[in-house]
Amino acid sequence: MANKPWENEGLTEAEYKMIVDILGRKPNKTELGMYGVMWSEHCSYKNSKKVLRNLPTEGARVLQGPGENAGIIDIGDEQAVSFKIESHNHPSAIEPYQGAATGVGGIIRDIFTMGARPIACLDSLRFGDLNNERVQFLLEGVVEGISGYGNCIGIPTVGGEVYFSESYQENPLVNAMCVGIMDHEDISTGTAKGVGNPVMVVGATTGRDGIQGASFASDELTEDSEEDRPAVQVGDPFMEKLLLEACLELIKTGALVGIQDMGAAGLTGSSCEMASRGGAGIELDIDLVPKRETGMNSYEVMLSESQERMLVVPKKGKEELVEEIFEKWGLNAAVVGKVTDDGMLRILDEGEVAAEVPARSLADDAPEYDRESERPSYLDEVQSYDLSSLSEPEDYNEALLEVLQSPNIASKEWVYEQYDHMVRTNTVVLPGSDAAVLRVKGKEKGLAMTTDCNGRYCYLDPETGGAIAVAEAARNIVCSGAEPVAITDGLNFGNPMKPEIFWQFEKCIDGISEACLSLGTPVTGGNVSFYNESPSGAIYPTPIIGMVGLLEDINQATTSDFKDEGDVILLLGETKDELGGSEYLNTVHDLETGKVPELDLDLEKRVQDTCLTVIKEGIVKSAHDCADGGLAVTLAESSIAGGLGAEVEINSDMAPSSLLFSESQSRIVISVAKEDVEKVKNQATENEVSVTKLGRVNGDKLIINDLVNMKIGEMKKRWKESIRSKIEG
Amino acid sequence: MKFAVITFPGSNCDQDCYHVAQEVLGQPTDMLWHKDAQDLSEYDCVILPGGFSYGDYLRTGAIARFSPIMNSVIDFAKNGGLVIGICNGFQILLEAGLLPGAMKINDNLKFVCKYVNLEVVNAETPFTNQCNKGEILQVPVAHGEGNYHIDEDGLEDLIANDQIVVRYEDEAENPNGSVMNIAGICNKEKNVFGLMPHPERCSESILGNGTEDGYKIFASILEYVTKGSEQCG
Amino acid sequence: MNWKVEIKTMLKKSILDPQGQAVESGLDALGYKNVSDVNVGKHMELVVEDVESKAEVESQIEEMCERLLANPVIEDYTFQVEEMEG
Amino acid sequence: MNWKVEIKTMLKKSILDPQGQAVESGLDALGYKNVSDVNVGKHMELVVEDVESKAEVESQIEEMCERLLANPVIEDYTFQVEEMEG
Ligand SMILES: Nc1ncnc2c1ncn2[C@@H]1O[C@H](COP(=O)(O)OP(=O)(O)O)[C@@H](O)[C@H]1O
Ligand SMILES: [Mg+2]
Repeated sequence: MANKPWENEGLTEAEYKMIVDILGRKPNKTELGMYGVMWSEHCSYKNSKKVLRNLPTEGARVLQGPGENAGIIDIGDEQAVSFKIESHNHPSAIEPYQGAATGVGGIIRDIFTMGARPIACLDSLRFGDLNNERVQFLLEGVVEGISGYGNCIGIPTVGGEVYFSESYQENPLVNAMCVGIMDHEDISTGTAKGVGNPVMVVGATTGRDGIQGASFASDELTEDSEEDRPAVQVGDPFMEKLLLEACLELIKTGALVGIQDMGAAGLTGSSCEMASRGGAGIELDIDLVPKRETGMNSYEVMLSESQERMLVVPKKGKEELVEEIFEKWGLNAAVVGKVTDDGMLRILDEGEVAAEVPARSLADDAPEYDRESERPSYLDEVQSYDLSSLSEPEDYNEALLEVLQSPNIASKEWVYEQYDHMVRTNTVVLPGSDAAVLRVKGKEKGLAMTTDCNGRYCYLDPETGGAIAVAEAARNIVCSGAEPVAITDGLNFGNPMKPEIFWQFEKCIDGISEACLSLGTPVTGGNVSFYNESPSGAIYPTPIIGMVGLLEDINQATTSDFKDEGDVILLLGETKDELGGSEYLNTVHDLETGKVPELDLDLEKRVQDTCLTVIKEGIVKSAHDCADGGLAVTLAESSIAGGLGAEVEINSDMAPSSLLFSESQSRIVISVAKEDVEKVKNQATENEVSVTKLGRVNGDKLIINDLVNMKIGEMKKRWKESIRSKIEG
Repeated sequence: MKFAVITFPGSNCDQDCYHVAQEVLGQPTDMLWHKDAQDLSEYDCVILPGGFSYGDYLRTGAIARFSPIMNSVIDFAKNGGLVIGICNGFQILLEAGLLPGAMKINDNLKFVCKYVNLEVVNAETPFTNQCNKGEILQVPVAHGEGNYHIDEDGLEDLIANDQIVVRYEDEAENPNGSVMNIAGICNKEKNVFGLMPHPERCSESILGNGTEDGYKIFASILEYVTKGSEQCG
Repeated sequence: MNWKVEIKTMLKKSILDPQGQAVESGLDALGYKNVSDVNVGKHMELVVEDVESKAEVESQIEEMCERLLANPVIEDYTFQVEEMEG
Repeated sequence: MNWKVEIKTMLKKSILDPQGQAVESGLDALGYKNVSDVNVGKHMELVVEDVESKAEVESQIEEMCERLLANPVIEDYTFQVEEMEG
């Protein structure tokens, strides 16, 4: 006999037996397919659920935590923000343009499903060595895909990250985040209830594309992955733009009971989740589903992942209103079934019952596993690596240029210039600073947003790395003048069946949890992407933190560029001898090893509070997070961005390489007018934060002790052109 | 004065234009739906906003120009009404034949979003009378197809009639390869203006790099409408 | 009768074709040094239903091209019409 | 010998063609109600120089399509090769 029936659907024999128990009979092919996608890792989180429960999810501003399509936080004035991050790694590895594009489309749907108007996207990207041709192809395709979708739908892509490391060579990471804003009264949920209420499919027609996409995302990439072609879908941002406008218009009418996008697992996922949340059942007639192709059977219709579709449950009698609104936008809206009271998801095909299973069992009763976990053996070696034997660079100017040119540090302009980051005319702080800042039209306040994660740190020390990701995100938010509010997490890891990988996962979550608690930023949702492996191994553990912050007064938005000659440059926090895992080690010594910088969360919080307090006093001209690349890079970036030099003199007995490039945490470089220095010092002292005067903004050179002495123009050229020149050759 | 902003399926900058006209400039502004052909004579200026009408599938602006309201816009323009097409709006005006020439894909095939330096070539139009000839404006572009093309004869006409209104300051500022660095043109009668850069994105100092140069375009329209054509352009 | 139509549109010869140029240099970079004159246009396929004569279909398509499918300012077009079986 | 090559790429049948859909509804709006199954792809023309046999050109083109000209993950392609005079 060929495959066992459950194997075709990605299930284990034990899971198959559970299904037989639930149904009291053997499932048919359609039913088994439905369990297959819903119980896949991608949809059920069966291997991660237990660990995810450790994340702190509560906070005064949290209106909706994990469990819905996206989290929601309160921002005052009866307004709320919905935001979430999601991965589209495997599709992007196969077809970078469409993979990335549909990733963007999916996360945007998650946001407007909640009733929010999407106002911004961010994208967090990881690729292999940029000198590699395939990597360039992937990068170009992914960026074009994000740009193609986001620009067309008219949502600005205002921030993100791009990192390069061999570990992502064959398994790039493409995580997209979307942020939306709404009035409290428009908050919608994916709930089906009210017996007899109609169930409608709106938006695009259903085709055979993307069948089993969710199972595909729950598997390792192999040589044959390119053969998994049906899983690749083409996105239609124009259709989604219409869908977005139509859905928001519909939500405003108050005619809806619930609404849910069709992402992974298509009609199956949306219907069973809506029914399960409402404690109801749903009956669907697949003959009524508008289709793009002829001859589709129930299995195909239920599992199709055709994009740009939603499932909506209006109040009975409002069907025509729904049709009218969608008609106006040139879209389909078809009644395909109704809400029932028996808790079953029942599928009719030509009058016959093609599938009938408890909705709850699909959506919520997937098995949960305790995976074996074991501390990886490489950790001892990397953490005890002796850095003291490394030689100092001969020329610190050269070393700094080298670090500035590293694609991880270099300007990401080549990427974000391809994104419309200004549409909707809210972008107050453009890409290129620490976090993007958007105004809220008609209000004083603003929103800051960023994504951050240093995968190398997470590899070298998952717990500290996870915590640093949160701390750095919060620092970026604070440097922009905003108060950190909450996070969404995009957790990208290797195969969870491997105990070492699972250990990395657990530890990263521990680190994230500790940092979130200390910094007061609960988790409102996120995404787990496992199986990011290729024959050459797993990716670096990469838990990407997407954070949103709130500015009471948009005029306090702060950027990283030096503003005026004569301003005094101050360092909040302390530089320690911590080169482990640094970008300097990576570029100058070609080493990705060592003990990562320590993180004292208590101190971190005090440094951030200090910075925010002085920003709110209105005395900070520029603020820049000191992280990747160290102090020298931070100063260089503020100089380059402002077109102004700096003269810096630091007393220290540290080795010059550490002084310049150590990536000690909890540091922020600010510049203030001379007369305001005392105020900063007082505030810092009050918060028990060390503050050092580094020097002043002056001239057209960056001068640091007798180590660095370089024209801004020279640095700028190398930093700005690095990525472009590698790609364009 | 009164503005109308037209929303096509796929328009993205319609609300942005509305915001500037209504809130920043403080003039009453209506949003009009592409399906509603109507007499536009109550308006002083019609804005065709940026975006991706019909997804920009086939060619930018190609499908939108057949929207029922475009016939109204054409009538309105023929009667001397002011029409400004920004980015996708410019592309629609070209496809509709209200402005000469056509748009090609950017030279490097990439979408580009950034501030560019624009030189005001003709400061005597209803759209630029608050600028000085030769003045440099910083205005963002955001497009994938802004590579303006016109044949030799057409180009000579444009020059002879002073129809080139704004151009990228120089070759280095030209983000798309457009001929003679052209960024925006008007018709012979000077009442229809199309440009690729987005003045509505730089009409408030809080946004982006803080410049408000785009405001001058809207202020020019207001000036022209309220003071009449004798005083300005 | 139903008709299968294939249409192609290309930028006029005199007009610089950025896509063609990009493809040409892309091919060059891949080592195909003997390729020249690359032009990129659109290929469209569609079905026209219920028209009796080929001539009528052709005049319809001509009109569609002039109005919508091509931009006569910068593009040339050609098309082929074939009767469909069944 | 020199060869004139025409290549067309189209999205695979099962894959959504948003362009085709938009063109179809555009034609519909213009009153062409009898048009269906619109698909939009690319048409490319190029010249290959100094290759002796047609078979050789064909295998080169095949390779170019796989590597650059088409996106084999979602597109099908066909091509025609013709000898050039002179
Ligand atoms: N993929 C991207 N998309 C959009 N903006 C990006 C992207 N990558 C980086 N940026 C922007 O470039 C700037 C620098 O990014 P990064 O080096 O990650 O800064 P930081 O170290 O402060 O987090 C930020 O404003 C960021 O939002
Ligand atoms: Mg960052």
